[in-house]
Amino acid sequence: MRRFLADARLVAAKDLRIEARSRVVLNQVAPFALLVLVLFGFALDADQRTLRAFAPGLFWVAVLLCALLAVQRSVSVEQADGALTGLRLSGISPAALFIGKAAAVFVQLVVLEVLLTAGIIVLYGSEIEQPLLVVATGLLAAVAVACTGTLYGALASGLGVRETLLPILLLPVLAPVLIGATRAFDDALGNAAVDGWAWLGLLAVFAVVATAGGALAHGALVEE
Amino acid sequence: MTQAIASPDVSTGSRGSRVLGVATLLGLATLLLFAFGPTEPDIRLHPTTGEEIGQFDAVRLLYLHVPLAVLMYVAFVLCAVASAGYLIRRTPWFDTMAHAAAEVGTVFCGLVLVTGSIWGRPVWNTWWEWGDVRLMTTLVLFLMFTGYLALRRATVDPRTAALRGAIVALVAVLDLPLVNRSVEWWENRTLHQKSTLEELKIQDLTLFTLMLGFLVFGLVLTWLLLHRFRVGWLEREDAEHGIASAIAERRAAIDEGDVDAAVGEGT
Amino acid sequence: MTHLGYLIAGWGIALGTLSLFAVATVRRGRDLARRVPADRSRWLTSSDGGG
Amino acid sequence: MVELNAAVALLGRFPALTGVDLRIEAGETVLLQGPNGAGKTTLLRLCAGLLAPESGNVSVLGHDLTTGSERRAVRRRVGLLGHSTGLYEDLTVAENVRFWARAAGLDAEPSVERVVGAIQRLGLDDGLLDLPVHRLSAGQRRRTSLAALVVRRPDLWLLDEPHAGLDQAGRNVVDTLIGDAVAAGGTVVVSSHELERVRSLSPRVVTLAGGAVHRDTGS
Repeated sequence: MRRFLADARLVAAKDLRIEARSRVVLNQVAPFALLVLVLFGFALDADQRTLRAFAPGLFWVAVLLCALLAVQRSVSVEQADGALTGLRLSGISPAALFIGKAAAVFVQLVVLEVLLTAGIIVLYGSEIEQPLLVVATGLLAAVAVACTGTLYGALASGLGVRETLLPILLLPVLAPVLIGATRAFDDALGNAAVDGWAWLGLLAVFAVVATAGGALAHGALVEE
Repeated sequence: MTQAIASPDVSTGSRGSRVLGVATLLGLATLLLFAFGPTEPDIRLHPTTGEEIGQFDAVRLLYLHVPLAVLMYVAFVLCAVASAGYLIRRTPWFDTMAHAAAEVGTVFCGLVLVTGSIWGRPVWNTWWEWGDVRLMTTLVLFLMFTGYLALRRATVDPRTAALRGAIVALVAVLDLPLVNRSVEWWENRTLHQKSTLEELKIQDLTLFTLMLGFLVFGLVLTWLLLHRFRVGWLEREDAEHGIASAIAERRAAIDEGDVDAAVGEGT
Repeated sequence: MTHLGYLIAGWGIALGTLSLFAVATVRRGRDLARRVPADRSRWLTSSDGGG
Repeated sequence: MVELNAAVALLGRFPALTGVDLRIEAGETVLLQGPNGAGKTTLLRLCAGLLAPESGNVSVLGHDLTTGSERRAVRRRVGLLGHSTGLYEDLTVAENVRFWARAAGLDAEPSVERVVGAIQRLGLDDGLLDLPVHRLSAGQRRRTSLAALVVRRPDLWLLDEPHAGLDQAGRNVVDTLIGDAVAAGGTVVVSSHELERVRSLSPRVVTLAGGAVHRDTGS
């Protein structure tokens, strides 16, 4: 178990260090996230009342689009120079590798969510009525998206059509996360009278299943 | 019968599958007869106003739509079970079955969406009802299995395709209850549960035709699965045959002089 | 009969698609059966032998 | 140590190995040669447990590689130097070597010495240690990659064209390294076009052609 955690931490730290050096997510994905918010504004005629009403949904669609890019980056880091072969040859268990990769994506997603939250407050005029619910939703959804994304990144890795295949594989599976997180935000931002905390239950179930199932399935994948 | 080289007329049909095929066609004809013949259109009287309400003749689409929907789930569950079987046993039989069930299931799923939409237009007065649980679940299911088939098509190595496909299929089927839950809570206004079968005047003949629909489309599903499975099996045999001949070819093509020239040695 | 257009469209599309899929599957099978030698093929029958 | 019987391996649907029979004893050094596409790389990857044999028997370091769990077990015991260097572009030389050392299960503390030792042994300048890999030349990358391998001290060395892309000094370093490995009781399989060089290390030359062993001076 200690070895497992140490390995996972090693992989996560490695990915985050690479991100700190290359700044791909910070310099490319984060501006893209804000751009998406602005484009929604253009598309919906920049009417702040409309934007505010739809802010939760637009927020989570933007998160999913950014997650696709973050996962692509996470996969390409290992494939650029055959590092994946090295990882398969190392003593790191596939489950620890999975948790490590997912943890790094999780951290990046949380940073993007913070940025996007600031974005909807400034651009759409949203107000946070329940900060605790926002934080809990953001964290649980990030776990769910990071784990599912990492698994599907591994499923599509090594294929010539990875970039185009990943969205069609990943996004339908994440439909419950999109719905759940959006409804929880509806409550937290005071947009609709729904019980946001009940939705957290659904997100929690998804997050737990994605973490455990992903670690398990990743073992079978790397063994191939 | 000579066993030499397969003649140009061979097919994936066998005596059994031909009997099944004929039975299926006869069944379809009977089903059409009942669906458009003796069964009554759905006409009820409104309890207070006395107006004629109901689905009228559009109900005849349900003898098609409902069996397709149920059997689509049968196909996808079969796919998930076969995928799990593949992950445990790693034999090609399970993989071929999972792939066949997924492909047939996806065709059924697409038809469920189309026929449902065509039925919904006159009955619900809309082609598409956002927030209807089963409709949204089916759409997500369709998209997930489109991805499954795309993944399999994009993967060259058969073993990789089998393994990754099995995982995707299992995730899709396990994800389904969560999709269903989330859509149900999302908008608590599902048209489906109020307006389908329970509300119909279930007459004996209506019920019989519906059951006949299950039986006939069950035969259709079985026939398609059988042939699609055999195609998958043949594809595998073809690939293995190709590999066996490629090995023989490679081994026969080794040329002493070429090898020496390539490694820089004289004889 | 009411909604005749919808009925024809629904049944027509469904049965048409299923027929096309069935024909395509049988064709694929025939093409493959021609390429696979007899000792590797199971279930296959030729039209003069089987039934 | 390494034993293959009629081993067939596929790349997609292409039979890269068409039936290899080969036996290598512990402590032996074997040179693999053959024309391009003869299957040298595939053979090394097969022995590393990265590929499943399609048919035939493959046993490496006592592991029967026809089963998935055994392939996984053998992977951590072999040191494979492939065509790609397996380095992270944005990390420095020292970070890369340290990462791979720790990934192999070596603890952080002793490995720092080993890392520095390995890097110096390969003739890498101390000044390079803190350079990101994308600033290195091809030869320096290969040495870094070798350093990451040396730190692990594998039981079986599988070196796929270790001399490629190195200057004269670098080739000498590789030879010294192979000599060290052999002296330490390791088994080494090298694929190389540098016949003369490796001949001085080992008398046994296995020639592959068409995905099978064509000639073997050792048997």
